[in-house]
Amino acid sequence: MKKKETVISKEFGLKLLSDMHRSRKFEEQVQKYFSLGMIHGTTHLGIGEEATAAGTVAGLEERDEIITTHRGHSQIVCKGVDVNLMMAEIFAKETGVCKGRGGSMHICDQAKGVWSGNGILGSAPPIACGIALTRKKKGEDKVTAVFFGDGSSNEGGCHEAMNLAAAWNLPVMFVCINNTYGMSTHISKVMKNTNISDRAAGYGMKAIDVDGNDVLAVYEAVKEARKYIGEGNGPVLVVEHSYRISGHSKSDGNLYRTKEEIAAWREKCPIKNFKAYLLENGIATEEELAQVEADATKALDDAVQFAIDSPYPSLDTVLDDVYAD
Amino acid sequence: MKKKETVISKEFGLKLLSDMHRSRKFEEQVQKYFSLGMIHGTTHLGIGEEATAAGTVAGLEERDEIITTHRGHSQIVCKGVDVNLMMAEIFAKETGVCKGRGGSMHICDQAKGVWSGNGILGSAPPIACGIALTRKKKGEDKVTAVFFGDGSSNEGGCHEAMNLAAAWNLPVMFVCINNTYGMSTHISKVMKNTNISDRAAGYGMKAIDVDGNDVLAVYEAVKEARKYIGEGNGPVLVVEHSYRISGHSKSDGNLYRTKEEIAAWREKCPIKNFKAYLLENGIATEEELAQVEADATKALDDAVQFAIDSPYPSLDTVLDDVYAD
Amino acid sequence: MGKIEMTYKEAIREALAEEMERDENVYMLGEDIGIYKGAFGVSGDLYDRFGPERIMETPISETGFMGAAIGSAMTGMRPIAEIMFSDFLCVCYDMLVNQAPKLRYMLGGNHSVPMVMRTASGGGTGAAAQHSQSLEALLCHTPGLKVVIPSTPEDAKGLLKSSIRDNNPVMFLEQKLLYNTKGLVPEGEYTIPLGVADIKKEGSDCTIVTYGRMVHFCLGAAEKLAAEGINVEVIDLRTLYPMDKPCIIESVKKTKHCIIVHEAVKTGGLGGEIAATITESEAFNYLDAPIIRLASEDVPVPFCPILEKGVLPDEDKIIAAVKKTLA
Amino acid sequence: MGKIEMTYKEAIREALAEEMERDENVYMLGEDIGIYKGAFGVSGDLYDRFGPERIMETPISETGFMGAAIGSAMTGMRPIAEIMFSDFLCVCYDMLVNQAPKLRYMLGGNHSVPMVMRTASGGGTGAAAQHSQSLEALLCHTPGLKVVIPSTPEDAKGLLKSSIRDNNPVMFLEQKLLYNTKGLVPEGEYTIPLGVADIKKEGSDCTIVTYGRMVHFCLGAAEKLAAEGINVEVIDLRTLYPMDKPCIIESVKKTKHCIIVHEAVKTGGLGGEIAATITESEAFNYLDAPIIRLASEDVPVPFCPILEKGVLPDEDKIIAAVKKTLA
Ligand SMILES: Cc1ncc(C[n+]2csc(CCOP(=O)(O)OP(=O)(O)O)c2C)c(N)n1
Ligand SMILES: Cc1ncc(C[n+]2csc(CCOP(=O)(O)OP(=O)(O)O)c2C)c(N)n1
Ligand SMILES: [Mg+2]
Ligand SMILES: [Mg+2]
Repeated sequence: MKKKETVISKEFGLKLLSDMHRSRKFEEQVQKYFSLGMIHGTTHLGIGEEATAAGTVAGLEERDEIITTHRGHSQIVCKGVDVNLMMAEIFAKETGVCKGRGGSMHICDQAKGVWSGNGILGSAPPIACGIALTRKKKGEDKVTAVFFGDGSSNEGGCHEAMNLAAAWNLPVMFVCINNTYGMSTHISKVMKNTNISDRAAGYGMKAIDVDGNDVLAVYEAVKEARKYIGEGNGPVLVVEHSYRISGHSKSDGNLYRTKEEIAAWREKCPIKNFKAYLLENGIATEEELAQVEADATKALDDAVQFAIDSPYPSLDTVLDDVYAD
Repeated sequence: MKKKETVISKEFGLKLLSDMHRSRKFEEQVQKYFSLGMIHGTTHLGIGEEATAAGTVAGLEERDEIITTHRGHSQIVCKGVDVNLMMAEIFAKETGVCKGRGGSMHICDQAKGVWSGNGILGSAPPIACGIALTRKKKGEDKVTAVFFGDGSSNEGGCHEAMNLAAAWNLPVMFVCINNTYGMSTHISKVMKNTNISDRAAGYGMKAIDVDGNDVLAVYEAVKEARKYIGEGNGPVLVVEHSYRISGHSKSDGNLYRTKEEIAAWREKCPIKNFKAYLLENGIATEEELAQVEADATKALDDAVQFAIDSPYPSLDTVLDDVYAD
Repeated sequence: MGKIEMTYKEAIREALAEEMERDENVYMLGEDIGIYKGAFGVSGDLYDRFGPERIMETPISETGFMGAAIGSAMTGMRPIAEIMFSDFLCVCYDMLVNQAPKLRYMLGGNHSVPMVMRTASGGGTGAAAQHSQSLEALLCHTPGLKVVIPSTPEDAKGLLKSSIRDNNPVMFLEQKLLYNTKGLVPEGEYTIPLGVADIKKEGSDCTIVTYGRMVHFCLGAAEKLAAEGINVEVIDLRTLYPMDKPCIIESVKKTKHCIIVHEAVKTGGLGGEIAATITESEAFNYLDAPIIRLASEDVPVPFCPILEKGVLPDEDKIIAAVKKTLA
Repeated sequence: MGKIEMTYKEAIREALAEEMERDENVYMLGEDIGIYKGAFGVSGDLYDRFGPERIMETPISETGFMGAAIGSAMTGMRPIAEIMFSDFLCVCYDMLVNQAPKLRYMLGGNHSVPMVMRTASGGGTGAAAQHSQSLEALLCHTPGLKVVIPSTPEDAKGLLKSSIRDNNPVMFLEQKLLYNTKGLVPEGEYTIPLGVADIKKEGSDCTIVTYGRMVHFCLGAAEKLAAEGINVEVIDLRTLYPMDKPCIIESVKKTKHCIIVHEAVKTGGLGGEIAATITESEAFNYLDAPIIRLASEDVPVPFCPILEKGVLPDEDKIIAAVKKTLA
């Protein structure tokens, strides 16, 4: 596991903290309005995994692109997509990024390089290869980062994408968020070798393991991977080890894990730890940290308000956009 | 690569030779009658790969089971399926192992532990896991060997099966016949790391590489893998390196490889080399070798005659067997 | 024999438990079907009762474990594979089209593939286009497969038991939104044969052919129509493949009118098959009006509940269609 | 503008070459489409002309490269992905059902997915059940996709060019057994719009709705019927999804009789959709006889040529069906 070493600027530190706070608040708002019955459908929260999102996106170049999973809110928040429009989407409103047609799992924003989440495990990695292929063909220096979970790594699509990306030397970063569970299933039940990064060698691919609760370590690992890919060396697999504090989805009874296990990981909260780091190293003050959190709270309160105030799409438009002209 | 070391009995040596001859003759007959227009459809010959078939089957226990590919004639011949009934199938006759419904790619014989070929690349490995699962559940000491090619190893199904077999500790032997081409495509074009056996570690699986043109080396490697699996250690990947002298199928113009390459591999003919070995080591005489070949020739001539003499299935029966009662 | 009330989900669970008790070769495999009890809670206490060898939790590898189910079915087991959402059938579709249903025939009838594939199908949950589809039409075009879709707890239990005992691959499409609906289920052992439709309500004016969740929409509409003196017959197909053609044909000959209702999008849906079955039979000559297909609009299932509900058939639309055909 | 004779395969190749010349964003990817020239030789000299960057040989990973095609289409390229046999669509079916056709809609219309998926479809080659299917019905139930199936070199070229220029995912089903058949193709640039059927033969007594290879069987039958004074109209749908309903409906209103012919197995095939389209339209009232669907028997395609041919529609069966409906 990588450990953070860098000395960072206040600006960068507060940016990472802000991203994590905004991610966390985003999830908490979704959780709240979901339980109030004001959000429809299902939703997959990644509370506890914010460092993977903030660190990964920070390690990429701004022009880089991402494609995510069923659990992608944080990554998309960190990529800078307007939280108002994201929240409106989750509230199924016309103002949402997908005009209310996609919901939680399909949030996208082309301008920000967010090619959406995907509800089918294992299907985003091949699509990521295609995005990267376009960039390679057009000679654009853009990396496509595709997120997927430990559980999803067992899908055939994941394998095909890794091999394809390696064989074609595509600028793809495979970012595996290993939170040790696929839904209720611990990795040790479904993989004889739970070291997911060991799979990379088979494809002739570089791999990096990193503590996914350490935002700076993630940032550095991704930055290193980004550099390697940018130099034309082909794809990299980055395995970020973290934990999902929240349940898998609304239907989760948490029967598969102990309260103690969850509590222990709560202690490793990436936000709490990063705040301590910023203070201990004199990078920022208590007041500054409080301000960042307050700003995040305000932004997400506003987002909810925006979402609530927005109109639902009209049924008259329902057949629009099935086909492009 | 493993090299042969064992001193073998005459009986065993002649058995291996016989299997290879019968395999080769089988293919040659199919080739001949195909070009005469007496065999319909398509067919994939594995001329040059006979040592992989004979050595693998010899290294298994007789009770073990196999499931093969589009290029499985030799493996099935070596497993002891009646060549008359196999040939009849390829001639589309009622007496064929599949009553003329399956043809070249679907030959099976439950009694001999042959669960058929499969025309869809990557789909046999998961099915093999299921056969092995039955054996494990029933406490039967039987290994399921599944054959697949270098090209097919890039299918998602292959990955899912390897991971599943490892996670569930299933008695599966993954036998990859690496003939360096998937149809016209050289492995170096489609894999950054062409060492297919390197993939096993990712699954926590043992792997063995072996010279697939050396029938004794194959035999030993498979025997070792069989022992390991039989002891309950889980699946093994055996990569057998060989070469397909024949074209991919009837449509092959051999544009993707040179005459020289083919000629060089003809020199490495597993039958020729094994004959030399048997003679050099005094295991068998010229006469004995000639007799084995003559017997094989006769058996396959008879098989063709049987096939030709057999009736076609009646159209009245065409709807039989779609459903079981 | 008495009847007891239980949910659709419980009825399915009872069928699973009874069949696993009856036959030690029956086992289940799928994602999160053990400790988690299945994404929709269908497994309930099965993991506690039968343990990890009979309730096998799989990696997220649908092709892998569906293939494993096929292999084990060929060799004497009777697997029940669960695919969490029917949309995910697409990631292991080769197993459903090229393998399970064809192996027996291609191999000359030498083996059979006795297995059940259970999955949760349909929308209405706000889960958007990749988690809400009704894909049955994509499963009813492959000879060798059977396809079952129960609409009540009683049917669910009886049909599932028959499916498990059937010697062929059977796709068992459970209706997500029915899982928690209740109904009366016979006490004790019973089965319902595959391939036999059920007339859920008799009537003389118009035949409604439907299945799955839509059965209840149609029954609701039928009740309202009855109040207006229009007496419709509601046929619940129950098994989609093979389809109970005589039942449909007899009914249409009687009522001379037919509408077809399904949740799947209209174009390419089973409505076509049902309509064609009628119009190529002698029932054609009895028809007094065009056959109306009422189905979801041709659009990926939208997330927004207003849109999702808006594209779906509902009681009002059914009533309107019946009136139109009778007009 | 003159016409020149070429094969179906050559016409496809011309379309590919012309569109790659015209638009540098167009490229091909698939297994063995380069040096090998494709399993059916469709690529011909394209690899020599356009090189490995435009004619991309892929690993045997249909999900992988189909997904890559989708991703690259979303970001501005216009990929043409080749799946060697249409049966193999099943191993990447998720991409065809849950991804390519849905991404645009789910993502609020923000992107389009302009791509073509070419594949060789149909039987008659003795390749048995996993290499011989006609799976179009499994593709015509997913809004967002278009499905095209040409029956002549002229149509193949014109439709393929339109497919490549279309801003949606288009499934282009080539007919294996037509690859080497010849026909006249207009010289120079032309396209044929998607969604428009072609009346391959006009007639007044009975409409035959068909597509793909069966068009030729129907035309053969039509000729023989004409000799007997029976004048059938043969509609070649050309695009299956969306379907040219007005063309079908007008024809049936004129001829008052209809048979439908396809190579795919009957149950669950597109015949149902076509029949239902007629019977829910005003054409219903014009019909003088039941609509007959003539299709392959419900069986996996058998290897033995006698069996394979035996389950397929042929001229005699078509003639018999026409006579039956006119009786
Ligand atoms: C093909 C497919 N199979 C199953 C599911 C259901 N499902 C959604 S999330 C999930 C668990 C995924 O685990 P992992 O990849 O580790 O990601 P995590 O949820 O832990 O972030 C499952 C099984 C799905 N969406 N798609
Ligand atoms: C899913 C699928 N994709 C493609 C094919 C077509 N195909 C048949 S054999 C073959 C090459 C296979 O190569 P390899 O696995 O190396 O086996 P080999 O032919 O060399 O024995 C291809 C592409 C197929 N049968 N199934
Ligand atoms: Mg996980
Ligand atoms: Mg090979």
